[in-house]
Amino acid sequence: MTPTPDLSARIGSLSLRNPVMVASGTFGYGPEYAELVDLERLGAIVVKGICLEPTRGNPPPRTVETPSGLINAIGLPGPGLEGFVREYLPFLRSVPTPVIVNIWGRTVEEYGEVAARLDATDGVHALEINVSCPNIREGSHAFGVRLDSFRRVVETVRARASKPIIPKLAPNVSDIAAFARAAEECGADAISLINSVPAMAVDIETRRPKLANVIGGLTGPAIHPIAVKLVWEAAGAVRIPTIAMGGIVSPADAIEFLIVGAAAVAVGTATFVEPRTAHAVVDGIREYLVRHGLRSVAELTGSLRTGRDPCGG
Amino acid sequence: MTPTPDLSARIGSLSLRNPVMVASGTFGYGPEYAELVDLERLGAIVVKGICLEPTRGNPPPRTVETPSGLINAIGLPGPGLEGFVREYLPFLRSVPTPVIVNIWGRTVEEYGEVAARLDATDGVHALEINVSCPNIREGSHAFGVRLDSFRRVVETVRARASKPIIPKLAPNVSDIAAFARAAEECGADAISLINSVPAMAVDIETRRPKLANVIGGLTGPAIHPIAVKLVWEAAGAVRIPTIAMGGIVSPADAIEFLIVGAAAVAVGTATFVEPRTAHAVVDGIREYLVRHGLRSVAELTGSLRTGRDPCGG
Amino acid sequence: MRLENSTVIEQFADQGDYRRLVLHAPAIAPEVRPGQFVHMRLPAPADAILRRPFSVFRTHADMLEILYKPLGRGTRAMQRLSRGDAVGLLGPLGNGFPMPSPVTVPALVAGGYGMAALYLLARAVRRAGIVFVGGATASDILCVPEFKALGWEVRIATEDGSLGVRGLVTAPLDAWLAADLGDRRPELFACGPNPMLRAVGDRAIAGGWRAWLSVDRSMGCGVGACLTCVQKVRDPAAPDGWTWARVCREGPVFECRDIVWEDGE
Amino acid sequence: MRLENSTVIEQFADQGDYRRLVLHAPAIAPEVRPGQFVHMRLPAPADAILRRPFSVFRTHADMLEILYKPLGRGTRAMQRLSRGDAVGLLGPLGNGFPMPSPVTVPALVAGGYGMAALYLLARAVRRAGIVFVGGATASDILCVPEFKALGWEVRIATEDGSLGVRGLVTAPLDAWLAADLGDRRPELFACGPNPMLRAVGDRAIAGGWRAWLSVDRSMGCGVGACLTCVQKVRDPAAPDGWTWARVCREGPVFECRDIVWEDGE
Ligand SMILES: Cc1cc2nc3c(=O)[nH]c(=O)nc-3n(C[C@H](O)[C@H](O)[C@H](O)COP(=O)(O)OP(=O)(O)OC[C@H]3O[C@@H](n4cnc5c(N)ncnc54)[C@H](O)[C@@H]3O)c2cc1C
Ligand SMILES: Cc1cc2nc3c(=O)[nH]c(=O)nc-3n(C[C@H](O)[C@H](O)[C@H](O)COP(=O)(O)OP(=O)(O)OC[C@H]3O[C@@H](n4cnc5c(N)ncnc54)[C@H](O)[C@@H]3O)c2cc1C
Ligand SMILES: Cc1cc2nc3c(=O)[nH]c(=O)nc-3n(C[C@H](O)[C@H](O)[C@H](O)COP(=O)(O)O)c2cc1C
Ligand SMILES: Cc1cc2nc3c(=O)[nH]c(=O)nc-3n(C[C@H](O)[C@H](O)[C@H](O)COP(=O)(O)O)c2cc1C
Ligand code: FES
Ligand code: FES
Repeated sequence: MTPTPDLSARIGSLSLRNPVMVASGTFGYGPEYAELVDLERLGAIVVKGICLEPTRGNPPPRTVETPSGLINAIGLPGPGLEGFVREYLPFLRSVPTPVIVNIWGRTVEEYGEVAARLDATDGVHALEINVSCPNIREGSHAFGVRLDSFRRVVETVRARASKPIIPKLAPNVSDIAAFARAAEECGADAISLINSVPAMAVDIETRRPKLANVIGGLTGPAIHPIAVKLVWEAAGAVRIPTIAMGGIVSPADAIEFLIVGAAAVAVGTATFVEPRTAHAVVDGIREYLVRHGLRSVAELTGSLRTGRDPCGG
Repeated sequence: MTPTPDLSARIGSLSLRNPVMVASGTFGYGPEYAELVDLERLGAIVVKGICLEPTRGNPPPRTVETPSGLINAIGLPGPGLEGFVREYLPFLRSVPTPVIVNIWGRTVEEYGEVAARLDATDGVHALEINVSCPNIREGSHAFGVRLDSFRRVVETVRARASKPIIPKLAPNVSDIAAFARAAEECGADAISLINSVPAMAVDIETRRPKLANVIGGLTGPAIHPIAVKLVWEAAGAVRIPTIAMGGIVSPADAIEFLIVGAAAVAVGTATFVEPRTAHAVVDGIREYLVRHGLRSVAELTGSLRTGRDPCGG
Repeated sequence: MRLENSTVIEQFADQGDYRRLVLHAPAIAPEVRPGQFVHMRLPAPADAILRRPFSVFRTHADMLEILYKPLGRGTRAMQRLSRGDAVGLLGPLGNGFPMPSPVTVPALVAGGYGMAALYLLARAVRRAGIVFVGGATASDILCVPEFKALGWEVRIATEDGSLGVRGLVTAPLDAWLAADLGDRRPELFACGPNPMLRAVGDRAIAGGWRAWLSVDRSMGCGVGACLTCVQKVRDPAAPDGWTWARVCREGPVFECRDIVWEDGE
Repeated sequence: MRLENSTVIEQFADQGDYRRLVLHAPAIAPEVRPGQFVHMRLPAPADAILRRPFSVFRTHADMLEILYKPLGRGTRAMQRLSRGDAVGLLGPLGNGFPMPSPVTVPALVAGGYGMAALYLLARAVRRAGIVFVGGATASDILCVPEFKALGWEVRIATEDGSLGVRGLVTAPLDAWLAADLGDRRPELFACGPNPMLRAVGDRAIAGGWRAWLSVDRSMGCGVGACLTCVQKVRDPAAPDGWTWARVCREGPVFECRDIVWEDGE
């Protein structure tokens, strides 16, 4: 009999019991799914994006369904840093699962400030830097698609936080490897990708956008093949671990990400449909490793068989 | 009774009987679908990409299905310019429908040379410039995602062709409006978008890419919301007409493109599933115009109702 | 709140286009309170990947019944369900209606499938009340026999006058509020389109009564995680006096004074 | 080549997992020649948007029968089709098999659903021939009664030995080619997995006979437009002596000498 494979994953100094997280913005702040999902079986909980002050986000409609996908323009509502620490952190501290806080700011300074304060906060294990949310208007979008501002954000967060930091890459760039390398050079412990893909839908009868914010971000199975390509290029460009997300609904989708180079994955939209998708993905990865005689997730990571140079594009 | 609406569309000096074309690479060179599709009812026929010399393209597998999508890595096989003129143009000349030839080259000079020769060829009504095919390795990809090389290609083609030229934009850029404007500044008569979105799929059992070329381009309904957003931004940035494509399967999808600013549309992947999709789209647009009391497609183009600045991103 | 692999017991046509779907849901059915809903997974077609929320029309032991009208992608797929088919259910969800105060006359106001949200309430209330039903035409006036069987009085309005009075449901409601009520205080419970909810709320505010409105918003997760389903509500502590509430979690039922309507709603 | 809105007459189980689907296709059925195929549209599930190609197993007046095995997304969706369901058909497509030369002994070689491509040919040939059938186990050996009814001799090989000789289909084929043939010349017609096709072709080349191989490749359009379904074939005029042929248009049947096999095929 094969020994139980090693499912653990490392993100900088943080070690995860398994490589399957829940993606930011799709799992609330933890308690929302606690009745349905066994939080102790998650690799990590990544909470909804947090910035300094409370924010309201966009008016509804905030989401619209598309073929095999979902466009969202939630607009980063949230309780703000203090609200998060007060309302949600006590609960999260009671769960023996690493908590990764997704952070964002309207300026580079705000990124630094949120990072510094969460770095000093107990119960927060790592910071994911959202530089790529297409739903906020004041500049944050630009952070993620321009190398110079991207670097400034990552450097600033690095300077003010000693916990693992994970810049989350925007998909709508032509050279994702350059952003991955920039993250590594600026001292990131890992990268995560992809954030949602900018998208839009129109009600042809009223001729109005279906989202109040006009533009949103596409997620779900529709974007999975796009994500696989970007993860392959990004992971191939750096030595730090890659956390992959985008359209995972089955273990196979997650395994695909691991094969092209991800060290861990996150389940997003699928949780809305099947709240226990992350559990099924963990079980499926374990089974796959056993069936293929692999001893660890690490043996699977980056094991794609191809003659091509991973950065050939 | 409402009079029959005016379905015609103009692309530079070229006028089309209706705004619905078939997209390059999805309709062969014309004769392939002639038994099934009434070619005289198409707005235009855009043929598969042509370059100077005959090319073989990639080995199979060349396509793979994904949720609501198709990834292709055909790799631009073709008969070459002379082969096209000899084998297919006589047939196309016999069809009273404008023929747009999609062109590509491995160097800027090759683009210019193909353009010049087709400009001098009877039966070719316009040139669509493919600067964004993700399936060829030697540089052509870069043409479409870097502004400087994109400009060079468009300027060169412009200098050597007097027929309408239509640069086809790559979707994997962060600022599509900049490419649209560059096209206009370099003298393009129209722009078309989107080409397929770079994507990839892996067979998890063999751990090999599902496409021989590793990377391909995603098309079909999955990418439609991404295309709508890019068309909205690109069309809003220029005065020349926009030809929109990406995931059209129903008249509603095409009408969405018109509303966000397209002057014409092209049906791609859907033709494989329902060869007469383009006809259904024309009929559906006509019906919609009548139902909404609009006298022409032009009245629909860009009629999105939103308070937002179309370039706000 | 539970996840349950439910199975279809039967599906049949109600009036007009409306349909009823009866599910075996032993974990969820016994826990449903009036006004709560279930989030239902469908045999996934390409263009409807999300679950859909449905009010629980009624429950009977292990059974749970839904009343719906095929409208779009999700509900058209639902029509194909038949006995024995599997249906993923998540529920019961939402706050539900409060029980009417013992000193008021419960008056329910429904438009279209809004009836589905109100029947469980009528059944739970010990005393009979009155129900106002509105719709475009006679076939939109659902569940009248069910309410009558509970001893409730039913007043009907249709826009085309094919059943009851011609006009909106507010016509018979206003008549009752003005004439029949005497010194009894009404307590209103409504489910239907926003303009109807708003009209009901306006009357309650003017009369000084309570009105509980069940709001319909497209949903993502159904459990409060995605922040899709927000409704503007009054919050004196918040800037400008309002905040977003999640219809799936803080709702779907709000007291009319808590709701901040937008122009055109 | 026609587009037809066909309807399901019946669907039933054949041996093992195999199934047969009978369609009413009055425009297409009468035009089908042996070895041609139809490109079939399915009730579109999210993950199978393309049509799927299927050999026409047999036709009878307006009816067209398909023999298939549920394998993946498309064929699993096909299982749910039942009487009266609509199915979009595009066909007949492909070149089909040539008629055997009158001076040869037609020998058909089939693996799995390869039988489906060969039966129409057997029916069209005036004289009886011999058919070699291979498969993993007894339930993969299809259509034996049909071929016997035409007076054809059937020789079977299964990998597990549960029916006929144990081994690959080349075992009985080689035995026949070596022993039973005498001075008659065989003409081979094969449909099945690539290694089988290649093995059949090798024998034909060694013996100096013709072998017509029906190649299976995933398809996009089915009509030659998308260039998905390519097969390497010999072309003395092309660089390196080969070119890509479209299986849907120049194929699916190629003479074995025209095919250029890749390593591992
Ligand atoms: C708490 C709650 C309870 C509900 N109870 C019932 C019920 O008992 N019976 C019933 O038939 N329906 C009920 N609904 C509505 C139901 O969830 C579906 O949204 C509706 O039936 C349409 O779904 P669809 O997939 O067929 O349409 P879709 O294809 O999703 O949409 C069709 C059209 O309806 C619009 N639409 C979709 N969902 C909503 C929505 N929630 N509100 C407003 N417009 C929408 C879309 O924008 C589109 O224009 C309830 C909704 C909520 C939030
Ligand atoms: C000319 C022709 C005739 C055919 N005739 C028949 C027939 O008579 N009966 C029958 O059952 N099938 C036939 N097929 C195969 C059929 O078209 C389907 O491809 C097959 O049944 C699997 O489809 P699916 O949607 O269920 O699987 P998918 O979900 O598409 O795929 C399942 C697995 O099979 C692989 N696959 C898919 N299509 C092919 C293919 N064409 N070749 C090799 N691997 C593939 C996929 O890569 C995947 O690993 C024929 C194919 C061709 C090209
Ligand atoms: C409703 C919703 C809200 C999201 N909110 C955030 C967010 O606050 N911060 C962030 O970095 N990503 C956010 N995302 C993106 C996800 O974390 C993830 O990157 C994306 O959904 C792709 O994964 P999926 O296809 O599995 O959903 C959100 C996604 C959705 C669907
Ligand atoms: C099989 C295939 C081949 C294609 N070949 C070309 C090509 O040669 N040149 C080009 O500019 N675009 C090519 N395209 C892109 C299409 O023209 C179109 O931009 C894209 O498919 C998006 O439209 P759709 O989603 O409707 O298919 C090809 C697409 C497909 C699916
Ligand atoms: S539906 Fe997700 S928060 Fe209400
Ligand atoms: S399937 Fe499209 S060319 Fe053969």
